[in-house]
Amino acid sequence: MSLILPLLAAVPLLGAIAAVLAPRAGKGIGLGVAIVLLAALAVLVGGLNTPVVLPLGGWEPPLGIALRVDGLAAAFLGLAAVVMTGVLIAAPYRGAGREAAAFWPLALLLWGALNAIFLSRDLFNLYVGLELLTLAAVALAALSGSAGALAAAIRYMVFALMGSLLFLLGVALTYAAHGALDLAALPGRNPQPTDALAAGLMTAGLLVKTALFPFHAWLAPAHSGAPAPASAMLSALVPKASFYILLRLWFEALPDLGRPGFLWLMGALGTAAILYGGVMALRQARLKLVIAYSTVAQIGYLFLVFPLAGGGGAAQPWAAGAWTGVVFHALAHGLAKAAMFLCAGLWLAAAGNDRIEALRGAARATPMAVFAFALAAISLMGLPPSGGFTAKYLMVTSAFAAGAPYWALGPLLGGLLAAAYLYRPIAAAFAPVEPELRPVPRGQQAVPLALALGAIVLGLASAPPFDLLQIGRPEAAARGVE
Amino acid sequence: MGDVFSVILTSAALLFYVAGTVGLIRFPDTHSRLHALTKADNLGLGLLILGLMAQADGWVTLGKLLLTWVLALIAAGAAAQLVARTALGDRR
Amino acid sequence: MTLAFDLVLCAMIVGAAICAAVAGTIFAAAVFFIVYGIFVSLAWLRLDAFDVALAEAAMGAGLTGILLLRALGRMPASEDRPGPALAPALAGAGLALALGWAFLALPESAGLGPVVRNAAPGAGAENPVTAVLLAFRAWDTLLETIVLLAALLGVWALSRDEAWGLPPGLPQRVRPDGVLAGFGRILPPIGAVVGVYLVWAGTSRPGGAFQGGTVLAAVALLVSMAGLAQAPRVTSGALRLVLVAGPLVFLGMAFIGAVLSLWQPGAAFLALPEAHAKSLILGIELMLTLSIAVTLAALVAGPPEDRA
Amino acid sequence: MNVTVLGLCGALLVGIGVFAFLWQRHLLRRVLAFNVIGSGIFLYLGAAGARGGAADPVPHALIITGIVVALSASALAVALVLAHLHASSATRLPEDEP
Amino acid sequence: MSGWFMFLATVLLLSLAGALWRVWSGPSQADRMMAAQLVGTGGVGVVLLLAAAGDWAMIDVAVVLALLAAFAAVAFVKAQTPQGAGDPEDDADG
Repeated sequence: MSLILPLLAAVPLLGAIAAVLAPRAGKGIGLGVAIVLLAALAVLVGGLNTPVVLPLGGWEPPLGIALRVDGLAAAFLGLAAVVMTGVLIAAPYRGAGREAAAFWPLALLLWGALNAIFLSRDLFNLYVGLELLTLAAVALAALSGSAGALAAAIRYMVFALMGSLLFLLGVALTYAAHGALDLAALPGRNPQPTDALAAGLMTAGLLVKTALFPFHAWLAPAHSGAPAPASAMLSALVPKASFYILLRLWFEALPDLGRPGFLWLMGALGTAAILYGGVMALRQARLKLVIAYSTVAQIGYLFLVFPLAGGGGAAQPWAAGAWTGVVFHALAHGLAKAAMFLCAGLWLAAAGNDRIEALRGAARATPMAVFAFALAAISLMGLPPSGGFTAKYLMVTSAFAAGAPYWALGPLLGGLLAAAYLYRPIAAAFAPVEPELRPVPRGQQAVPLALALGAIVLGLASAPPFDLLQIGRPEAAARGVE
Repeated sequence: MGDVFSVILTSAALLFYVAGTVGLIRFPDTHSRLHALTKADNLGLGLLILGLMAQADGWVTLGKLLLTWVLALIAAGAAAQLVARTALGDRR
Repeated sequence: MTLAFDLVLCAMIVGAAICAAVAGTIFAAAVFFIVYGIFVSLAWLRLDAFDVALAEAAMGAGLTGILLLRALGRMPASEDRPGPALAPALAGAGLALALGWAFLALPESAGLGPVVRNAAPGAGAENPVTAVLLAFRAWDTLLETIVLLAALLGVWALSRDEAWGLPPGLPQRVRPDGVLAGFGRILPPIGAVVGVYLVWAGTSRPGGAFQGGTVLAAVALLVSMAGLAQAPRVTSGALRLVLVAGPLVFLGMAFIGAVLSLWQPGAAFLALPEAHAKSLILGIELMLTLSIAVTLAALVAGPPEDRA
Repeated sequence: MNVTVLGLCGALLVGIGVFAFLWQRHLLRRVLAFNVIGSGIFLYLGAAGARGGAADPVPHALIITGIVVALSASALAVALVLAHLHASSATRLPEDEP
Repeated sequence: MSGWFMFLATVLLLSLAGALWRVWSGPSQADRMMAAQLVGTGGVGVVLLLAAAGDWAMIDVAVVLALLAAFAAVAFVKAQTPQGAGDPEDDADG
């Protein structure tokens, strides 16, 4: 294990450096990184029984920084590895031109930032990881260089910088009050009156970065304006990183601060995001915007974890189900959303634009891609037998068990809205007309199909990931399982 | 002895600095203001450094004091010339 | 007396910040920001944070100022019409009040100062800040050099396709016998000496790779602005090797530790063998300095451009 | 006492920066405001670390890292703003155009 | 002695408010930039006085400030020429 964790943290960065040195070999380097990381993850997950902690440089916290892998970290590392592998296989950049020379190293840096965040237990280190993630993501959002993409990237950056600063402010206040940055040191801290302000600032910053309604304005233009492989990373993975930090913060470091009003507000904003994102997705004429607004809605589900499993509710029997359901949702959404954006990229290239009408007849021209899109849609709608279904089932039953059925409203209505806004592209694809699409090689359609199948498999074989998530699960969410 | 020397020279330095600032505020046009500024730079900082040399704790500090002066002289001189030329063509 | 100084200093800092926020033209705002940076580095001296004062003077006031001035030169002079002021003013005032209250409500000092000072000599650096940066929190520092690289890749990606492959920034024109060229000949040697000195001194005194690298970056920019040397093309392999040399050596050393840890109990990822820690830290710092200097210079110069 | 003055000054700078960040529309001015907020946070943290008499070196190291990160972000932001200016002749975001 | 230096540093710092006023009122860009130069040299002076009053280790900051103050002026001059890449002494850029 003393080698696996450094591999996970450093290999994407080494790959990015190699891709800077040899831009033409970008794809090969990326795939090499993917193979190493998938192998390392397999070894890690195979041998993971209890959380693994690695103090870097041999310096134990509070002096040094420790990396730690538990079930949650392993699940998100796995999600990043699977989605990034798919994206790197699908990305079409060749040669040493501007876009290729930027895409490969930036994509690998984005991966490195994600892994650094998923492994880190140190608040300031998380800040540095978030900034690395933001810079790589903004640069990828601007990659096409069009006026619209540049404006979207700038808007993204304005929000992200504000979010970073708020988070940093909270971190500074935490260090000033407790002399500690290590998450594990915070539950046993000596409570201070400034704790609520520090936690509020960190949370506000992370909410902006996660694009929770009403901080969502930057998301749709940035995700839809990026090239498809970049959109897949931005939508499937990047908001998950800041949400992951929120989970760590509220379920492990500072669970005692979760007042009912705050938890209720998070749930309410999450529900609002589900409804707002769904309605906006319904009103879009361009496929990439539909998928991007769907991300706004899907992010909302994640925040139901606060009222259902946070604060004093953590001791209740339903909390474990809600917590696991939300993590399942994050994983299933990541796989499904990456598949959808990759499909959208194929159709954009084949049709010349990404209007929904342009998809008419796509089922004949690109059957595998349409199948992949439909499978991903099943998971997003929460229909069985998908990861999305397992997630929603857990959330809805927890809501009823908690005696708060109104928290089930979001998932139920959100599923209907998802069905409505995803019906349009699927119906267009199955329209009985001659397609006006240029042919797409089957190899390219296979990648989104594999990702979408992953989202389904997550529902069919939910036991192994379920068991994985129990390893080192935060006490606040574990107490209810017994 | 060294302290008296320091007090006299640093006081004089402050006088030049203040004079430079007053000039910067009161003089009517860009070029005469530039003139005031260069005076303050060269003489104010020069006198200050001269005065502080008596307080230096060693040769390295003395060397760094001189280096600071040299840098300020070069920078002020060259920058003033360049800014003056830019001011000639300042249309905004 | 020191309290009077601090009060005046804070008044100047806040005054410069307010002026930078509300100045009528963006040019005035940028100049106020440069002035602000100078005052802030004085505040760091008052807090006995000499390393930070150096970093603020070199980066906050220096390079950020140059970055803004160069960007302004490319912008049309336009009126700044801000939005409605009420909500932003309330947000700003509310946050400032909350933070001010929190500062007064903080418990007695809760820092790690004594712990760091005890452990620093064993980490190979007498300057505790350098020990934190390159030993205890080396992972932060490594990621931070990668952040610089990510920003540069992002900046380069913004070039137009026609300009891709040219040197960073604009082609510079300078009269060979003019003041500008002369300036560019006198200052760089001095600046280079100062930059290298800051790195070399950094293990025991204030200074280090970031401060020294920033000074060297400013020197490189001056050489380029004075037209004395042409920057290499962004596709140049040598340039790219220099850009990544620091992080690569840092990561390489870290990995050697991880591999050694398989059979050597004291070794670990990012750990330096204690016997050679001092020389290794200096070596890593020198490589980092080189990469930081070139990356910062390229960042400020901007994406390659072909409009002469 | 002296340290408290500088800490409160940091808090005030954050407020001023947030005001400017939200109020200004010109993108370069927002980059500038971002930097004011950043240095305000650093000053706040540094002053908090200096309260015990001897200065705490950990915040100093964090702040140096933070300054480098802020400079990187500013450089990318400025390059984005210039590229946006060339592409659409605008110094603001589309929704902020008068 | 260190009390005297602190006093001088305070007065010197206070006098820089005049330079701030000039940055505010301009009117030309060169005026503003010159005033910033004065703050730069004044700042160097304040650092030296603080160093003399306290710890000479601060002097490195003065060296760096003096060095970079000059660079800011060059960047300004460059930025003022058309396209931001010329030489103000060149007739073509006048």
